Formats: sequence, structure tokens, C-alpha cells
Amino acid sequence: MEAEEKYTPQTWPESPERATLEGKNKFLGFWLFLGGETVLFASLFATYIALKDKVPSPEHALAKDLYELPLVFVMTMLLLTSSLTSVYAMYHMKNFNFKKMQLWLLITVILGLGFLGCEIYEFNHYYHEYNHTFTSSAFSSAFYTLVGFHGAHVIFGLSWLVLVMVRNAKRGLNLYTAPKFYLASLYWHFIDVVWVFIFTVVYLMGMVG
Amino acid sequence: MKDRLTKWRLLSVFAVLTLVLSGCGEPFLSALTPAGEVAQIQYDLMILSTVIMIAVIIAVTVIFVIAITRFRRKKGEENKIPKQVEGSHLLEIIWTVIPIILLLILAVPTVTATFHLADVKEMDKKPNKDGVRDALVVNVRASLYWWEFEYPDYKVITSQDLVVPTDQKVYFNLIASDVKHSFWIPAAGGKLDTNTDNVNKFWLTFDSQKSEEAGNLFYGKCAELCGPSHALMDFKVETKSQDDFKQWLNAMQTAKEVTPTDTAAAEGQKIFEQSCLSCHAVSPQDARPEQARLAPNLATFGERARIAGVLEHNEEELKNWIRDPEKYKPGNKMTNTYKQLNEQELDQLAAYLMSLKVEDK
Amino acid sequence: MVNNQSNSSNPRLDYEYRRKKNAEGMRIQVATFTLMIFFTVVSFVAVGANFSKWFVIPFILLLAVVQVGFQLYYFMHMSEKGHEAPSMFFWSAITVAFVTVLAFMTIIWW
Amino acid sequence: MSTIAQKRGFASTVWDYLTTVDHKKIAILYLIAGGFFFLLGGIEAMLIRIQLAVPNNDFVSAGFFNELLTMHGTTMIFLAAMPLLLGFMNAIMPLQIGARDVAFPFINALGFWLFFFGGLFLNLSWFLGGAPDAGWTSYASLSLASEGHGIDFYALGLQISGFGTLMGGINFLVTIINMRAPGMTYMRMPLFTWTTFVASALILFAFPPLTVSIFMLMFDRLFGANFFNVAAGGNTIIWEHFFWIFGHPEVYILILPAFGIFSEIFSTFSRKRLFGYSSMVFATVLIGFLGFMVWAHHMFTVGLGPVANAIFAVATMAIAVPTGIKIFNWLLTMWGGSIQFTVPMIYAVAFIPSFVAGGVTGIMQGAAPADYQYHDTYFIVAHFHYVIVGGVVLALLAGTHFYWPKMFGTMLSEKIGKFTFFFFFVGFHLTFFIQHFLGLMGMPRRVWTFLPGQGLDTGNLVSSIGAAFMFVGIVSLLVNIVITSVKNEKVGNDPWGDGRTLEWAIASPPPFYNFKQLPLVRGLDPYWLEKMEGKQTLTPAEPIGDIHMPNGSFVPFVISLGLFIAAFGAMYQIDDKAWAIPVLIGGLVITFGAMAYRSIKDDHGFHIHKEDLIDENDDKGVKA
Ligand code: HEA
Ligand code: HEA
Ligand code: HEC
Ligand code: CUA
Ligand SMILES: [Cu+2]
Repeated sequence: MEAEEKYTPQTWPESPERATLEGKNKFLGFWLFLGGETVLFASLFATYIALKDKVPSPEHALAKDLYELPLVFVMTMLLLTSSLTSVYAMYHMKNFNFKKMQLWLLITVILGLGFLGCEIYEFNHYYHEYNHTFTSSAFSSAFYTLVGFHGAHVIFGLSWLVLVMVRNAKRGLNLYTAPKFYLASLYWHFIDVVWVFIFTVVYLMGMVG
Repeated sequence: MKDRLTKWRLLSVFAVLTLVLSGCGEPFLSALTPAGEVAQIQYDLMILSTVIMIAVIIAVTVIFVIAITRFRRKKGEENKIPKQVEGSHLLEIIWTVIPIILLLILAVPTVTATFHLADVKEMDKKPNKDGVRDALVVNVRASLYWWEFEYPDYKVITSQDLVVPTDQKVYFNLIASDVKHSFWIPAAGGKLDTNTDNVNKFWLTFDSQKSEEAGNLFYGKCAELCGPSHALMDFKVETKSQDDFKQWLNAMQTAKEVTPTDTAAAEGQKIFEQSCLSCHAVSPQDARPEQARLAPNLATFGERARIAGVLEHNEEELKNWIRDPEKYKPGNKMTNTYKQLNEQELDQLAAYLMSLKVEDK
Repeated sequence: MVNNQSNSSNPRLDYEYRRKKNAEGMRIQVATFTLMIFFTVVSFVAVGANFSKWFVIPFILLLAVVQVGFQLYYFMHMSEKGHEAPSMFFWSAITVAFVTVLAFMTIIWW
Repeated sequence: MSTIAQKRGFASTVWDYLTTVDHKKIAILYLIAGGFFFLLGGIEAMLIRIQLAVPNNDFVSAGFFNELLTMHGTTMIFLAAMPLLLGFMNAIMPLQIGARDVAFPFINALGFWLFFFGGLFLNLSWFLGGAPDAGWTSYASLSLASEGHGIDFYALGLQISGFGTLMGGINFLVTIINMRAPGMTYMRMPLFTWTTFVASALILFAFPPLTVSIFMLMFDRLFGANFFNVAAGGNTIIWEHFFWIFGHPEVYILILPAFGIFSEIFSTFSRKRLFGYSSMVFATVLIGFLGFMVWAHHMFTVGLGPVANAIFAVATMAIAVPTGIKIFNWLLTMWGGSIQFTVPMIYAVAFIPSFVAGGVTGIMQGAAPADYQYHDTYFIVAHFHYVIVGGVVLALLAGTHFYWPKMFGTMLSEKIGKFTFFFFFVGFHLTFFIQHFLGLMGMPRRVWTFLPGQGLDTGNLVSSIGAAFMFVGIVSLLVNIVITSVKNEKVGNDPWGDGRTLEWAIASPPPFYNFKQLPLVRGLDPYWLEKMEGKQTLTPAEPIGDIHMPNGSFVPFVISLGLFIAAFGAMYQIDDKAWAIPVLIGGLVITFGAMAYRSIKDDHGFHIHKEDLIDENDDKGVKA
């Protein structure tokens, strides 16, 4: 298979993820998919905004009762940093340095897991402290759906990263594997993009009122 | 062949159009016989747009007919290669600009009318010292297959038959209590949804002369799919002159509970109080909160135009209805909520219900 | 953009030059990252400091938008060539997204 | 078929179709499944019309009628019209741009099977306790109140088939952007390819809101969420917005490819280049864009307020302009041409007045205050059947006749075709024209019966008679298909004689690898250009070489089957059925297992060697 042809740093093309037609197709298809995801998340944001603080009776927790800035700040830092680390991974991919790429991807995964841990803690906290569950009000449904959908993306993104890392550990970098790494990292960035809006629109604006 | 077909169709368009506009459709139901300011504005807009559209259709048809008759492949031309034209800027401009102009002609009255019809400022004006506003306000509540009309300033309630004065703006607050419905009196004006989430407001007027032509009784419909009996969720609008309307309101406000005189009706009342009163009220001044008002208010039942909105108003049908409402309105909320009744009880109930009147007749 | 099945690119490009370019690119990325962290901190501080909400909300939204621009154009390489179609579609998506959110902020008011 | 694919038995043909990733075979699958659902939706329509033929009819019960009308609308839109169009896109678009296949053949197959299983799931509701009954729009308050599992079937079925459609959309976009033959610039793409492109973009952006709202509906009904539950703070208007943010672009997803098919037909049978090609392209894109800005015209009576209504009214009207540009360009394409009235062309010609009639009522509805009268009446029913039947269905019928030879290598009978046309066309106008007046005269839509004495009797009877005509028309089409298949008279690559675009340069049906050598495109209507220069073949853009082909795969079927199974589990878990949760999990395991299998096991496909290509007799591929 020509795509699995061996390369050296010298012969490695400039944009390896797009060097074959297959890679090019995947690259474009994935970007289009992200376009669709953008609209999907916009719909969830819109729903959240419309249902924010809409609860059946006054004893239900509202946005400003729930959120705590320090935790969100930690989560944000974890995720933003993981975005940078995955940029590092792609930097090394461009330089045809497989080992370093894997290493940076691993760091990315660890940071992502940290984020996920915080989120699980957070949801658990809301549940135990405020009895704020998925079914308690329109507000809670919208909140958990938006943030949870993002969380599900994190889980999926992590699994994907791990899968490509493990699957290609022996194979190394070639024009067949490069697009896979590249797309997984794009996906990871997209998760970060969504989070930027989540922490702004949900948490920060929730605190402001 | 093709072109004759088109011409024939076009002719029939006009034929049908004139037929309809000359009064096809029933005056108590049709949107084509507007009976008030709102319906009239909408009707005018419809006519304006129809005229524009017919102009468009004619333009298209003319080009179309010429094209397909003149340029059909004729015998002996099997190998003709027509000139491969790319396009024409002039034509492009023409058929961009003319439609824009036509649309502007339509857009201006559209926007004006949209705002005019949504003007309900009068409703929010302060009530006078008796708590009565200058504007006549009716709260409409739609429930699975029946309608409730409350006159909040006068504290009276009626169901199924809406009573309104002519030649005066009537303002409506609309809401639904279970699923979404839509409040529509075609002859008086377009519909507005009764949402479950919020109160919608609009106004209508009923022209006295047009009302008379329609027999002072308009048909109202539910226009939003709401379940099996959506088709049967009709109501009636009774129009009265302003004086008669005042009298009616007065009668409603002062109405005493009916005490039947004949024995059958009196028996009927007993049965009613046992089996039916938990849902149906028989006094127009029902003070219970709306969640408790589970069924049509029957205070004016003897004066209704229809039973349950659709059946003929007579004792036979009334007994049929009580015997098995499901048969007449599938999925209604009354079926199986009361005990089985025998024929005698039915007769008594019917006698009682028919005696429920507010205005002496 | 046309159908060229097997174009395993031209490796002749100066290897050293590319290394340098990549390293330079990476420096920009790190700078971008620093800015993003800065913006984030500013947002959190603005909220924590209890400024008027009429100031804070537009302000943090603006910061979020700028940050996302960084993510898209630098981290996700949308500024590089070969991203014409992706950016066209992405911007269309953002338009639709914006209209949707706007509608839900304005015409669902009850 | 070719020498490479040998003759097979029935079982292996079935297996071949279950595992195919070839765009042409997937197209046939779409055609069969979509055609089946069309007949189903048609039968439902016939039952509706029988019930409404006379007042106070009790041919069907009220509840059953609601199920009929819901399933009619849902089936026709999601399971018939759209898949049939996707079928034509699959069959023709890759050939038109000179591609070997679509960009992601595997995903293409997956898209089909998801649609198929979603549709199957939805229709199983008939046998499992009742179909959905809240209208194809499934407005939230009613759909939450609806008892039984009907609405759950709706939500889960559409969710599954919606994923399939979304994949199809992305696939076509990538194909068109990346896989065009040398010289096939954007402004040389045939109009059908362009409309496929724009429709796919609409799919990409319109389906996510539907996905989200169906997700919310599903969670409200099955998992206790409160998005639409007003008592818990929810809001039903959210559903309406999402449904129409999706729903309005959806109608353009339907009509644009139909426009594309007609554009090809007009220029082919007028023997003329499409008039105003670039403005046609521009208009297509503009319609797609405006399509996202007008959804609230379905909600004029919801009470959004005068400002919103006015804005959306004006925006709605704006769509008349680009659509008008198209209409006039088609007319001018015929003008000065040499028109041959083949069956496809008859449909195309009949489409113009029919669609214009439907389009102008659309603009009338755009005038908000007038729409307060039209909304939810038979006027609306008339409008959208005029645009859908008079636009989309006529295009599907035209396309069936037009592309049949390309897809199957045989010609449908022209004589029966004209018969079909006559009955369908007359029936169509008879059925729907009168409905405008029914609506104005006060007949709401979605009513299972109507009372006598309201002036609605005659109109409804006429309408039902018209429907019977349409039925006869469709039956004759089926007869035509059977006769043609039995006769099996093969035709050459350009059976209409006036083919202009690349698909007519290749054998009918095309070999499984499409063009042996990618063609060099030198302008709009490349095949026509070559013919005008006296050549019978296209100039190749490359020497004969090995062709890389993907392997067939059963995985798409399994992935979709898993979701299909999981859907039952998700639905029945609220009934506390012990088996439900295991079934849900089992189904998901199948799906994700198959996905993991796919991503872990590499499949590099195979090569057809140059030698084999040369060996084959020369009427395959690009004749060079
Ligand atoms: C293929 C499907 C299709 C198409 C193409 C259209 C096209 C259009 N539709 Fe239609 N529509 C539907 C399918 C479609 N519709 C469906 C299914 C519903 C009902 C859904 C439901 O409730 O169940 C609906 C409902 C619907 C409504 C809501 C009505 C209501 O429920 O109250 C409105 C309101 O504005 C509307 C408007 C339009 C407009 C303006 C166009 C325009 O695109 C039409 C443009 C075309 C022309 C105008 C003709 C050609 C132009 C010229 C010749 C130029 C000159 C013209 C002028 C100057 C006017 N449609
Ligand atoms: C692509 C979309 C599409 C198509 C093609 C059609 C086609 C038809 N529609 Fe439909 N319709 C809708 C989309 C469509 N419709 C939608 C979205 C609604 C709204 C639903 C809602 O309110 O929620 C609707 C609603 C609707 C109503 C209103 C129902 C109501 O409000 O109560 C009516 C009533 O006349 C109707 C009639 C018809 C008819 C007669 C056809 C005919 O053109 C059908 C022609 C087809 C045939 C005649 C097929 C014949 C079958 C055979 C030949 C099979 C024989 C073979 C075997 C037995 C193997 N439709
Ligand atoms: C659950 C409460 C309930 C009970 C108990 C009940 N009804 Fe009803 N009734 C309804 C509802 C709801 C309707 C409206 C039905 C519809 O139109 O869909 C109705 C309608 C009617 C109507 C027609 C009203 C009109 O305005 O046209 C009559 C008459 C009637 N009921 C009589 C009775 C009698 C008599 C009894 C007792 C034997 C009774 N009802 C018991 C709920 C109830
Ligand atoms: Cu109430 Cu329909
Ligand atoms: Cu629309």
C-alpha cells in the first residue's frame, strides 16, 4: 500500500495529513462534520439560554446558587492546556518525530482525564448538595444536556486519542496514519472551542445573573 | 394539445375564482365573506396578493406557451442544432427587478397590517373604579375539545358559545390548559394559537350587517391538531347588538341558579348534582380557579346552538351524548367519568339540562 | 483541488527551512496560548470582581469570541492554506448558529 | 455486467447488495427502499382521501386517521422524497463530475442502512401498538400528551434515519469539492451537481437542530427530562422553532435537487445549453442561504409578535426572486431550442406552471396577516402539495424515466410513460387545486371528518376523485417498470441521443469502476462539446493505470442493525420490561463493536490492474 510507504524526516511532506486523496477527503469531511457540530451545539446553547433558571418552584436551585468559579477555572485551565499540548503533538508530527508526538498526546489525554474527573465531581456535587438532577426542572435538563453533551464529547475524544495511539503504536507515522492523528487532535481543539463558550455563557454569565 | 390544456386550466381558474368570490362558501364560516375589520383587512391582502400572483402566472404562461409551441422539434429538423446561447444580462435584470417591485407592493401593506392587527394597547388601559375596562376583554381557554369564555371584568363564564357585541372591538386573551389549540373564527378573522406556555392577545370585530346575513351565528374552529376529536372541536359565536349584549351580560351577572319546576327536571337536577357537578358548573359566576373548571359551564346550556360543539341541540342528541360521549367525540375527557345511567335518568337529566337558561325565552 | 489520486507530495522542499518554519509556527502557537490564558483569567476576574452586569456580559462574550478565533485560526490551523472550503463551511455554520441563538434570545420570551 | 463480476445466484446478489459500497448499487438500494416507502405513503394518502370523500364518513376512526396523516407526511418527506433524491444523487452526481466513486464509499453504505433501518423502525409502529399521531410536525404539547409508543417510534426512527442523511450530505459535499475530474471547475459543474452540493450543505446545517430537538423529545418522553414540560419550567415553543429551523431548509433540500433534474432535462431536450448558467448557480446558492432565514413563517400564528412576524414575512417574500430567476431561465432555455417531447420533457414542461402555482401561494402565505387565515387550513395543504407533488414528485418521475436507462440499461416505455403522466398530472390538479378553496371556505387541515352543511362537501369529493387518478397513474408506472425489466432490451451509453454531460459518455449501466480513464473536461456540457467536434468519446486526462477500489463491507449493515435493536430497548424501558435495558445495551454494543472493528481492522481495498482493463472490450469506461 503506497500510503504506508516509509518516510524519513527529509521526505516527509509538508502537510502529511492532506498528502493523499484519502487524507484530503477525511480532512475536509471532518471539517464539515465540525460545521454540523457547531450548529448542534448552538442549538443546545440556545435551548440552555431559553430555559435558564426556568424551574417549577422557587426551592429549586438556580444558576447562581450552583456554580463555583474556582472549580470551573481549574477545569478551564486543564482543557486549555490540553489544547496546547495537542498542538505540540501535531508540531512533532510535522517534524516526523513519532515518539514525541505520542508523548504529547499522552499528556493531552491525562489533562483531559483531569477535566473529566472535575466534571464528574461537579455533577455529583450538584446532585448531592442541591438535588439538582437531569429530571428536576427544565433548567436542569437543559444544563445537563449542554454540559453533558460536551462531557460526552470529551469522553469520545479521549477514547479516540487513545485508540489511535494504541492502534498505531507499532505502525508509526505514514501517510495513512497521519490524517488519523491530525483529525483526532482537531476534534480535541473543537471540544476546547465549545468549552470556551460553555464557561463563558453557562458559568460566568450564570454567576453574573 | 399542451397549450390548449394550459389555457383551459387558466380559464377554469378564473371561472372558479369568480364563482367563489360571488359567495361560494358559507357566510357563517368562510374566510371569503369577511364579517369584520380584521377579516376585511386580511381579505383585502389576499385579493391584492392574488392579483399580483395572477399577473405573475399570466406572464409565465405567456412565455411558456409561446416557447413550447414555437420551438418544438418539427419533422425534418431532427438534426438541427440550435444556437447555444449563454444568457442575457438585460433579461436577467428585468426578471430580477420586476419581481422585487411586485414584492414591495405586497410587503408594505403586509407590514402595516401586521402591526395594526397586533395592536392591543387598549387591553392594558387601567380599569375604571368598578374594575371594568373600556375595552371588552374575553379570556378564552381551550381544553381538549371544548372552549371556555370568561368575561373577566364582569366575572362571568360561559362555554362553547361565545357571545359578542357587534361593531365594537372585542379583545381576547388566549391560552390552552392541556395541549396546544388554535382559536379561529374564519368569517371574523384569522386564527391565533392558544399556547400552553403563555397568553396570546388579539382583537376581532363583528360587523352587524354581515352578522345578520350570517344569521348572527358564526362558526368557530380549533385549527391546531390536538388529538382524535380535533375535527370536532367547534364552537359558535353568537353576535348581539351592543344593547342586547349589555342586557345579556347583566342577565349573566345576576343569574340565579335554576330551580326546575317540573318533576322530571328536578329529579334530573339531583342526578346531576351527584354525578356531574364535580366537573360541570351550572352558574355563570363560577368562582373556582381554572384548574378546577374541568368541563364546560352549563349555565346557558338550554340556549346553546349545539351540544358539545357539534351535535344538534335537542333532547334526543343530548341523551345520546350522555349515553356515550365517546361515540360522538373520540378521546373526550368526559367518557367513563360518571356512573351508568338508565333511560329514565337520561330523560330526567335531559329535561334538567334543557331548562338551564339565563335569558328568559 | 481536482482529482489527483496519488500525489505523495514533493519532498524536495528544503528540510531545514521547513523545520525552522514549524518551530516558528510553534512559537506563535505558544504566544497565542498565553494570550488565551490571559483572556480567560481576565474573564474570571471580571466576574469575580462583581462589576456591573451590563459591562461584564458583553466583555466576557467578546473575550470568548476572540479566544475562539485564536483556537480556530491558530490551533486548528484555519489560517493556513488549503482551508478555503473548511472556513467557508465553518463560517456558514457560525451564521446559522448565530441566527438560532439570536432567535432563542429574542422570540422565546415567555 | 462486466467480465470481472460474474453471473451469480440470487443469494449472492442479495449478499452483494447487503455489502456493496458502490455508489451505483447504493443508488439502486435507495430507489427501491424510497420507492417502497413512496407507495406506502401513497396508500396512506389514498386512505385519507377515502375518509374525506364524504362528510361524516367513518371509513377510519379518528385516532387511526391521525396516525395515517402523520405517517403519510413523515414517510413521504423523510422516507420517500429525500431518499429517492439521494438515490439519484448517488447514481448520477459522481458520473457527472467524472469521479470513481463518492469520497467515502463505506459511509455512503452506512448512510443508506441507517436510513433504511430508521424507516423500518418507524413503520413497525403500525404493528406494535400504534403509529405516531401528532402530525409530521409533532408539536411538543401534543406529542408529550400522546399515549402509547407512537411518538417514541417517531423520535427514535427519525433520529436513526437522520444520522444516515447527514452522512450522505457530508459525503456528497466532500465528493464534489475533492473528486472532480481534471478540468471540471466549479463553474463547469452540471446543475444537478450544483443543486446536490447546495442541498447537501443544507442537510449539514439543518439536520443538527432536528437531531437536538428529537433528542429532547425522546428524553422528555422516555427519560424524564423537562424541556417541553411547561409545569416544570419547560417551553413548547422551542420545539416549534427547532422543527422549522430544520423544516424550512428541508423543503429546499427537496426542491433544489428536483430543480437540478429539471435543469438537465430542459437543456437536453431543448438541445440547448442551459440559459443563464451562472445566474442559475447563483440563484441556487441564494435560495439555500435564504432558506435559513425564514423558518418562522410557519409560526405566524404562534404569537411571536408583530416585529418578528413582519421581519419573517418580508424575508420569506424575498425567496420569490431567485426562484423566479430559475423559472425564467428554464423558459429561455426552451426558447429558441429544438424541443423534443419525450416523457421526461413532458414532466419538465408540466412542472413549470404547476410549481409556479404552488410557489406563488407560498408568497401569499408569506404575507403574515393573510396567513392568519390560511394557516393550518387546506390552503396550506394545497400549497405544499403543489410545490412538492408539482415540483419534487414530478421531478422524481421525470428523473426515473430520464435516468432509468443510465441506471439499468433499459428504456422505460414512452407510451406507458405518457399514460402515467396524463393520469398523474390530471389527478394532481384535480386533487389539490380545489383544496385552496376548501381552506379559504373554513376547512382546517388534519381533520378526520367534517360535518355536512358547511359547504365543504363537493370540494372534498372532487379532491378524492383526483387522488384516484393519481393512483392509476402510479400503478401504470409500476406496470411499465415490470414490462421493461422483463423485456430487458439493452441500450447504449447515450440513449436519448442528446446527452450533454459526462454521465452520458459512459456505458449504461456504467462499469463498477466508472471511467476507465478520468476524462478531461474542457467546458460546460463536456460530452456535448466533444460530440460537436465530431468525436464520440471524451479526451482522457490520464493514461490507463491501475484503479483503486474499496472492498465491500457488511459492517454498515451491522452498525445500523445495532442501533435498530437498541431503539427497541430505549423505548420499552419505560414500561419496566426486564429485557429492555439489556436489549438497549446489546444493540449499542453491536453498533460500537462494529465501529471499533472497522477502525481497527484496516481495509485498503483492492486494485484493478491495468492489464485487466485493457483486456476488456472497448465499450466500457471512457472510450478513448
Ligand atoms: C418542496 C417543498 C416546498 C417549497 C419549494 C416551498 C416553497 C415556498 N413556501 Fe412552502 N411549505 C412546504 C413546502 C414547500 N414550500 C410545506 C411542506 C409546508 C407545510 C408544512 C406543514 O405545516 O406541514 C409549507 C408551508 C409554507 C408556509 C407556512 C404556511 C402556514 O403553515 O401558515 C409558508 C409561509 O410563508 C410557505 C411559503 C413558501 C414560499 C414563500 C416558498 C417559495 O420558495 C416559493 C418561491 C416560488 C415562486 C414564488 C414561484 C416562481 C417565481 C416567479 C415566477 C417569480 C415572480 C414571483 C413573484 C413576484 C411572486 N410555505
Ligand atoms: C413528499 C411529500 C408528499 C407527497 C408526495 C404527498 C402526496 C400526496 N398527499 Fe400528502 N402530505 C404531505 C406530504 C406529501 N404528500 C405532508 C408533509 C402532509 C402533512 C402531514 C401532517 O399534517 O402532518 C400531507 C398531508 C396530506 C393531506 C392532508 C391531511 C390532513 O391534513 O388531514 C392530504 C389530503 O388530501 C394529502 C394527500 C396526498 C395525496 C392524495 C398525495 C398523492 O400525490 C399520492 C400519490 C401516490 C400514490 C397514489 C401511490 C399509490 C400507491 C400505489 C400505486 C401502491 C400500489 C402498490 C401496491 C399495493 C404494492 N396529504
Ligand atoms: C370528568 C368530568 C366530567 C364529568 C363527571 C361529566 N362531564 Fe360532561 N363534559 C365534560 C367535558 C370535558 C366535556 C366537553 C367534552 C368535549 O366537548 O370534548 C363535557 C361536555 C358535556 C356536555 C356538552 C356541553 C356543551 O356545552 O355543549 C354535556 C351536556 C355534559 N357534558 C353533560 C354531563 C352530564 C349530564 C354529566 C353527568 C351525568 C357529565 N356531563 C359528567 C366533563 C365531564
Ligand atoms: Cu383543539 Cu384542535
Ligand atoms: Cu417554509
